[in-house]
Amino acid sequence: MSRHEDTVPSGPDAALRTRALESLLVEKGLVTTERIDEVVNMYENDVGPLNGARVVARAWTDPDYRRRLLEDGRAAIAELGFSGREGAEIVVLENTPEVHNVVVCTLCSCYPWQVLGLPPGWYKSYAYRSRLVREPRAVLKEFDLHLPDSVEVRVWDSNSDLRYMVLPERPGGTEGFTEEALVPLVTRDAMIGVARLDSPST
Amino acid sequence: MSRHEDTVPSGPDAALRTRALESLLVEKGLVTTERIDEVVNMYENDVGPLNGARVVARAWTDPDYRRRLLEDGRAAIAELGFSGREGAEIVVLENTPEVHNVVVCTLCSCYPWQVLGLPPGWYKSYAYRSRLVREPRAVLKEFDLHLPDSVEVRVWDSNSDLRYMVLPERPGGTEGFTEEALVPLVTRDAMIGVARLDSPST
Amino acid sequence: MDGIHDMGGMHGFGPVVREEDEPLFHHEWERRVLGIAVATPVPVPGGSRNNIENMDPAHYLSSTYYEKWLHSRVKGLIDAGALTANELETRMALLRKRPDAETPVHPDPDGVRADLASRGTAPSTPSQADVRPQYQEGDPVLALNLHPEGHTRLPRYVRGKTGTIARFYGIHDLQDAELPRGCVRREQPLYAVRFASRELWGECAEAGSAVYLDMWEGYLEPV
Amino acid sequence: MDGIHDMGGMHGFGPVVREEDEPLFHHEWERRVLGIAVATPVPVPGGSRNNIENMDPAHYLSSTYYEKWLHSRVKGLIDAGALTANELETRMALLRKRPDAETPVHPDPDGVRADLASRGTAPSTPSQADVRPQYQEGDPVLALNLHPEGHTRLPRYVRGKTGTIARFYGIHDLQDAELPRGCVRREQPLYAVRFASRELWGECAEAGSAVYLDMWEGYLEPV
Repeated sequence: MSRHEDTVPSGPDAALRTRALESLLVEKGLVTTERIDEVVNMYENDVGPLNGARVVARAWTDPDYRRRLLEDGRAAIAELGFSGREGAEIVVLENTPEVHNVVVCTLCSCYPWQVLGLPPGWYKSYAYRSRLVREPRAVLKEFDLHLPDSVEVRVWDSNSDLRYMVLPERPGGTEGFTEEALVPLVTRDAMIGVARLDSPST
Repeated sequence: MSRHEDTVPSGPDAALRTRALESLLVEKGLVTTERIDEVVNMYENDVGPLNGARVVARAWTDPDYRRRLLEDGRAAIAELGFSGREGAEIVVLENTPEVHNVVVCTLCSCYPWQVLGLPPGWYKSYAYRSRLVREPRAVLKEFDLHLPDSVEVRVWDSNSDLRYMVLPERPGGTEGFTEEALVPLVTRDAMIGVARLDSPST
Repeated sequence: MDGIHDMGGMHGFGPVVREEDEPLFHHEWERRVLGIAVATPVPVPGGSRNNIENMDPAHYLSSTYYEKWLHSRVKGLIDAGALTANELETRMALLRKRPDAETPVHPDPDGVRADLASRGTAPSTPSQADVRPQYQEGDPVLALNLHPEGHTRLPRYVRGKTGTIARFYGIHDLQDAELPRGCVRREQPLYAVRFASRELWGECAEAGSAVYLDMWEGYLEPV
Repeated sequence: MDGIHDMGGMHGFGPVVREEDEPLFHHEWERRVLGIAVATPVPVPGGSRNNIENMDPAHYLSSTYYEKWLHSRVKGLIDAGALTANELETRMALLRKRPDAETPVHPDPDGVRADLASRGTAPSTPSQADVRPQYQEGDPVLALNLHPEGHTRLPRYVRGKTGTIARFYGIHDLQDAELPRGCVRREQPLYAVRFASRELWGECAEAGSAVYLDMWEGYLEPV
């Protein structure tokens, strides 16, 4: 884990600087402690991959919704109540047996917060940012995703203000599942595109 | 000076590691302390820009030598006894009123040791290595060298095992000077190409 | 800006390492930095990303994600005139000496709350500018060889390469610090452009793969 | 290798700073590192530059010139089997504890001296291989878009760009770790190729300037 820049221990200075910054902003009336708490609370408890999973499960079970989702991601996601503070446009990429989509942000770490929450450390890592566009298959193998040569890999580099989310393929063996039963099968990694979803082992 | 990576103070570890390394190599008979001293002594006392200055002064005063120097730098430089341990091929670039040459090594810090000695810190700096190929005029201005638009700037990136040295223009007002009198006028920076030589203020 | 952040395609960063059972935050201060950055309605002059991209490259690489955010926010608040470096240093010195020191509060907390509540973050909607897209799906296009000093969304690895228009996203504001030459307005057609891996990476490319980039029309030239 | 060392054209490293009255060395240990590197006749497996280029990018940027040399030499000697990491750590621990400790010497100093004296560093002369250059002065050429993982002398900023053969330097050994596809031998014609700044940097280029790069024939394609 030593290369993982997000797990590098930070100096005590960052903690002190942050505390000083917050106290000054509060003193100046530019923000309140409660507002900061609210934001943190939102990303810790309300906004996360479960949002995306609900979108995916709906798309798997409602062909009209799927169509709307692929046409205008933001509007279809807002139907489920996930507009997010960012309010960014979302483009949903449909995985098929022939095409596998995977998302990266080489210049920064842009990520569809409103449907997936805060990005994991590896998504922000220099290794992922630098390598995915050049050798997606090699990177996906490190995620234990071995795609056959017949599948085209499409890497989407989120360089504008659009955000990308992958609509994974519905796993086999879920034909009779309700929307609610499908939700827990959908993983964050599958919605980034570094994983496929397995059949539930029932 | 804070950005100058060569003046960053090094931790005590480098000194200790170097001493341990030397003692092990000596113990194993892979090198001797005297050989290391010899090399250091050579670069501190024998090999430096004075070598290059002698080459330049000879070329200014001996048209045949100049021709040989521009045709086969290594052979002409060896005539003056400067072959160097590196023994690399040297290409000599002739500055004229129309063309100004300047040398860099973007990938590393390659430098014509046998005629100029060890490179200065700025030559090894990331700023020089990154910027010279993209904005040579802007960089040269920081060296107080303001070239008119009519002069073409040629940047030579030493990416192979050849080494480059600039033959500066002979300054005006030196018509009667002997070769020996010309030597002290020739600066290291002029032979890298980040300076022109001024007329001697006699 | 051809900076250290523009790392698409680079070698040397090792394997992608995943942390098992990764928490959302590794330090309490990271929580606060996220909260401050999102909740404080003071725009960062020049943009938050620009501040991060302009960090010294060695500092950039050795900083964590939230350290970069903290750096960018502090610089942005100072640049915006909301606080001074001296105020921050003084406050840090106080808290270093007396970690449980009480710090001053605002005299009118209700006013602050009301003020913050009145500022909704307006979602960025596609611009409705009357601009006609020049390209259609399937058109071949060339990414321009631009090297602006300021912020840009055109990564190095795609410049000078030929791709194909894959999708039209409507009219969006170009995010570059400066408009590319020839552009007169920020509202520009935005496309997904498909670049074959072979075109980007030559003989070293993996087979059966392509990269899609969002390209404003000003980045492109007809082929 | 598209590594951190390949920095030609990058922004973000600030102005070129010169040190007044700069000494040849800033620390005594730098002297010794130079001396060790030049005087020790143990070749670095894979090459000294390759070791430096493969440093972690943050470590590369925060290391000084002689720190990089030291890193590369130590790694090279370990890789060559001349010493072990453990030996070095043990010796460092000894010297840390007792800075004036006497360290063991070689039992046959005269033999060592004689052995070192017998090894001249052979100057690298241009190869005399029977290879005919494919290009002539003035020919337009395209630099290939290669992205090898190993050491290469083809910098990123010139790939895919068109230049002109300016000078033929004879036959030289290609220094890349791997031969570019289509090449069968290392001995290749080497040229100076002139690239107009405008070709390299587009509209951001300075007027009246050009970059000359040494290009082995395997880097080039006729235009």
